[in-house]
Amino acid sequence: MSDHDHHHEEEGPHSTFSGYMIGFMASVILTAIPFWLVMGDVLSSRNATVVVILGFALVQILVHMIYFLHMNFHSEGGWNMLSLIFTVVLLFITLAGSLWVMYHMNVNMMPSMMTEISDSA
Amino acid sequence: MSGTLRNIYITALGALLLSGCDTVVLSPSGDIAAQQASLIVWSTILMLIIVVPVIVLTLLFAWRYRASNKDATYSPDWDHSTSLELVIWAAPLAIIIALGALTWVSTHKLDPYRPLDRIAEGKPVPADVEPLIVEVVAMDWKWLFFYPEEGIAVVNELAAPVDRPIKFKITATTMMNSFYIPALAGQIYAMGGMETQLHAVINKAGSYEGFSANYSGAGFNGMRFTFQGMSDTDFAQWVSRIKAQGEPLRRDNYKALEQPSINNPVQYFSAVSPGLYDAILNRCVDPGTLCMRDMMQHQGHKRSNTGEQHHDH
Amino acid sequence: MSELSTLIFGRLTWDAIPLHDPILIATFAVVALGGAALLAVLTYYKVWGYLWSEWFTSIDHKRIGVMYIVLGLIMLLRGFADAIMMRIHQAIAFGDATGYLPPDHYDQIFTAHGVIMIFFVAMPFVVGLMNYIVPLQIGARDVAFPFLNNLSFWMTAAGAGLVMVSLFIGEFAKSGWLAYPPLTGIMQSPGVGVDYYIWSLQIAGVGTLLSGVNFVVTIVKMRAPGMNMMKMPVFTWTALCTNILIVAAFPVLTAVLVLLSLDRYMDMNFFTNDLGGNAMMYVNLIWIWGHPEVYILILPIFGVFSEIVSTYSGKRLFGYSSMVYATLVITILSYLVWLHHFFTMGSGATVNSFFGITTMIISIPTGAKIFNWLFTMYRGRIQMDVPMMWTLGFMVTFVIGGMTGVLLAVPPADFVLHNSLFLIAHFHNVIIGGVVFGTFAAITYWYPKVTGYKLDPFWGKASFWCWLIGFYLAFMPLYLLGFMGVTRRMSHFDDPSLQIWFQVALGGAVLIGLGIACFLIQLYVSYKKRGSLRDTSGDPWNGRTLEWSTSSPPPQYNFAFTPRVYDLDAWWHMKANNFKRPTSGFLPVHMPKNTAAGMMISGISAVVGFALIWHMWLVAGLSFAALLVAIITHTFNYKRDYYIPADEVERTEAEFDRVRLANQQSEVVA
Amino acid sequence: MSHSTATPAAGNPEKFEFLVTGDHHAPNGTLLGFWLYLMSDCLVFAALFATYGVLSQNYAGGPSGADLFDLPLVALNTAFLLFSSITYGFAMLQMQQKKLQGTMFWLAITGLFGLAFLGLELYEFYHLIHQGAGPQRSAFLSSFFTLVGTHGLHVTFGIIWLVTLLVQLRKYGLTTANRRRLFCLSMFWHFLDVVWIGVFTIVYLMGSMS
Repeated sequence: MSDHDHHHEEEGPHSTFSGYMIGFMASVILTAIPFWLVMGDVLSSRNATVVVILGFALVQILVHMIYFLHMNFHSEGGWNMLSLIFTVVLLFITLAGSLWVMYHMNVNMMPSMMTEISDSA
Repeated sequence: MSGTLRNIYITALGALLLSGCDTVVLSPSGDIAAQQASLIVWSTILMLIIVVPVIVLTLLFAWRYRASNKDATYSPDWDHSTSLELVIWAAPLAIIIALGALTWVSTHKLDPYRPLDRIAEGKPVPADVEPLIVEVVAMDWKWLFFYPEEGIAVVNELAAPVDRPIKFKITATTMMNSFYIPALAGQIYAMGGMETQLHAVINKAGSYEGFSANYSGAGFNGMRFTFQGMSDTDFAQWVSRIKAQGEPLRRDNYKALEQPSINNPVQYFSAVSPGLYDAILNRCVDPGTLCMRDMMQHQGHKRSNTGEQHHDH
Repeated sequence: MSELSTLIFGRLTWDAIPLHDPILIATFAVVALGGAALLAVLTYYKVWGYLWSEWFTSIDHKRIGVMYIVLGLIMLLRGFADAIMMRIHQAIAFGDATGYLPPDHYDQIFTAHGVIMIFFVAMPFVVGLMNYIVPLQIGARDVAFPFLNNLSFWMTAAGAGLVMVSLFIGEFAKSGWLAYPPLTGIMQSPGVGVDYYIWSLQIAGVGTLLSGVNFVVTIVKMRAPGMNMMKMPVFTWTALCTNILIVAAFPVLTAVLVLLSLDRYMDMNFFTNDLGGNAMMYVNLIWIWGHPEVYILILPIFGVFSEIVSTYSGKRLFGYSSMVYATLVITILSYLVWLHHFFTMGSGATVNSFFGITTMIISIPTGAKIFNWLFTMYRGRIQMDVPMMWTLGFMVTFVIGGMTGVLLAVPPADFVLHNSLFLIAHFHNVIIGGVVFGTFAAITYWYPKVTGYKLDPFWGKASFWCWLIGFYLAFMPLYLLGFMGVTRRMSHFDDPSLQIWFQVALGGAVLIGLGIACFLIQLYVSYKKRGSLRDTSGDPWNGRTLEWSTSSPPPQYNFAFTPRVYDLDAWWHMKANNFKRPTSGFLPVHMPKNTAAGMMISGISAVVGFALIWHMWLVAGLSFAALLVAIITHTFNYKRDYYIPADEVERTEAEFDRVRLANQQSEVVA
Repeated sequence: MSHSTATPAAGNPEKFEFLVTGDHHAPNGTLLGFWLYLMSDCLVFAALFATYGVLSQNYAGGPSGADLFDLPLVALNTAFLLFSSITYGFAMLQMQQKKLQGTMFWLAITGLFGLAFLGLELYEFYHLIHQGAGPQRSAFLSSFFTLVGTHGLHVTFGIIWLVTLLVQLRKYGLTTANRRRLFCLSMFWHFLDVVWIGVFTIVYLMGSMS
């Protein structure tokens, strides 16, 4: 997108009809399958279902990022992508960190409940 | 320069610390706290290896390269030296590696949840000695201690025999407090509906201060108690004295005790209705309330494997 | 009370005015009289119009920067008043003496002290410095979003205003500065104190967040041509990292305060003891914000010291690139250490040691920075001016604070030192020794740039020595008391042997008070002597970065021509290569227009906050609607800029040249 | 090192062009700024997701997700949001072709889908509260209502913004400023989709599994 150096007017990414349609069709499919998996109780293992639907969510987020939010490595001189990567890292730290910390605290501090949970597991 | 004055001050401070008349944190009477104190001293020494040169060099350079000193070399464009940069990053790194190793080991060794394996340096816990169990409840604003084996309870007074490991199980009624006896061991938080643990041992008979270290509202200041290290016979006497002097603690008079109070005097309870501590921990002292322990089982639907659920998120 | 008046006034009644507390009444009287006197003076000299059009509605980053610093100074006086009241109270409340503050009031004071000092003193100082300096250092005419900048300032001011109001209407939180539940739950704190806490931080937090976005974009987008990332001045680098931290950390504060408000206002169960709530989650989340916050405060100050050391040593900064990498490493690592604030809460040994070790790792880049300053001084020509004295004071003090900080990062050591006065001494050691010393250094360093005259060095030195000695007297005893097992937030002591240390600490606090007084005197004396302290060159310290290439104070548009950058020390390089100021060819300058919308929106936000604090649902609803209308109306304003005509630019530049050259000649003659 | 250019040989000063003569306009930062705002918003949601993750098993004896969630309803709601995304895309395509009417038409459709989404969500909330499963019932429900409600609140503000923008488009046409605003709202709208993917996967689908 080198042309926005030339005329000041044109800002933001250029989008195409086919781009939007690909994104839309992909996200419809990527939404439908997880719903089907859960509502139809397709996979016998709960854990497998969780992993699969999380995978679908991840792919769908990527699809949205690319086709709807027009993410690439060039927009705004790469700063958009850099800030996104930084945010994802922090997202991971916040989520994984909180869950890790709080899980340990719960294990340590709610012994009565945790025994039952580990019994049943 | 500011340095001279400060050096005098630091020396004075150091002398005070060493004399250690009342720096209980650095000269405690329990083995756990003693290990923590020596950890403080060693970490400080490790860090001083780098801190002292920095302070000295700061003052030295400031003096040596003052503008009025025309003898000193002046190289206005000198701004890089790879070998120096290596030292600059490597020296703190080395210290931190040493300190990190020390931290990893000591954190695991001095984990409050870990049962003791020694009662003092070179003195392992005798095989036949079971730890004394004390159940601690931080209340608004007083401490309630249950001795389940002795069947007694005490408010704002704690005692334990010397050289016998103690296992504290700690919870709270409402506020978050921190259970801390500096002479015995480090602190740990007391929180409602949760149970923390602390393993410690007292090595010297005497009377020590215990308190809440975490601010918990209006009566926080008065949440203090005495902790007494006693010989076995004194401890037995203390228990029988409580049994003789106290009244029984039942669920009904517990409700009265639960009312907030400030600077609560010491109270003795000769007997305790069974399961009271567990009921406090599970927040079901009031008859008819569902215990937290049971809430997990009584979900509105049938779930076979709660455990798996928990690990998923 | 009738239903209507409840709807309008909520729980606000005449009882909310603390008539029972003589200290507060006296304070109120002083504030009211002082305020009335100030208003009268302003009216007498007819400066309202000037203040309104040149300052309050200004969207010039320089004016906004100054207003931030002034806000910080005013709040410093309030925060320090709280501090000295605590010190006096603790120095006398022994044995039978209960001290002069009722416990209820004392608990509010230590909470207010912490909140004010962090949010309304340190933050405005840091943001104000960045506001003034960053656009000048990168050769820009303003920030990326000038209106947002004005709005950010007024939102911060509105938050500060709410805290001040809590002094006289109702109460402030009695919970400690981070307001841990369950103590701050509605059952345990039914009053308005916690609500004041929540809403003042939320409103100020919006301002801070907007200003963070603003500065990241400014630094990323608006650098002068030629200034690539590795030619950016260190202060700008640290400002960039700080603002990234702001954008990434403040949302978590916003979220966690929302959750606490939902617990309080809608009886939800996030942090309650019952129905599945978990108070530890609050502690966890607030420290995910809280730890980066510490670095938000200290990073720009590291930048300040880098500029000062290099300027006053007459030398390039040693190890520029390792300085930059150190800053980046600190930025990332500051997100990986939050648990060290609650080692004692009972997480396992593995979790504790992980966070302990990550904390220690931060000290490596920080150590590298200290060494870099050290070797910048090495083989320099150090002018021992006041900013350099602050810097030396900082370097010596900060390493001690850093050391005690690393000590606290060792979990078993933290078990015995957490919540003790040792901890208090540690963070005052880094915040006073770092942020405060740095702010004073920065103010002294850039003062001629802002006002056109230097600060009087005598009173500056007096202030420095008072602060330095005062700091050691006030906080070294606290380290010692920490070793004696004395905890924070105590309002009364039984052990008389401790009293002497509190008295020493009080002496230190009084000395710090003298330091503040000296600083205020310095401002006054310098103003009086501004004729002889005048800086006509725009470059009084033989500076190195672009801000010194403008006149003092800089013209509204900063640079008549955008500079081109070839070297890290751009201005130094320009001077070394016989830079000549142009005298012709000026063009009209495109500038943003002033607006009152920022004040308006923030004012209404403060009303929304106040109404919510007092449960005035009707007022809250109406003012919230008004807020939306005000924002939407503002978006309909499409004409936000104007041009400064070329001949005006030419006149301004010519005048600067005339004064500068005339003065140079007179110096040569003399 | 950067200082290699610093000091040319004395006596022979290198010629440097120190000033940008002519008009220098810094590039506009609105889109980057708005993107950064979205990133910070993302972290608000991160905190809410983390809270939900920690508290999602704390039913306190009350109903769980499997008892409450109505997946067909959620699927319908997801469809509304997906449709609103593609219609916003159409609006952007119309904007690129400088067609004001078309842009406004598709924007209005987007707004209607947004309203349908909100209506359904409010219906769900009303239904849950009616069943005694309100946000006060348990920590799980508190975190559920807050997470989903915060997303809904964003959609609400998106709709208010959309309406404002429609008025502005009508009044001022597809000016540079308005096109920039359309871009920003587009990012906002698609960002809300991304958050919703997280919500329906982690909250609804994973919560409904038995």
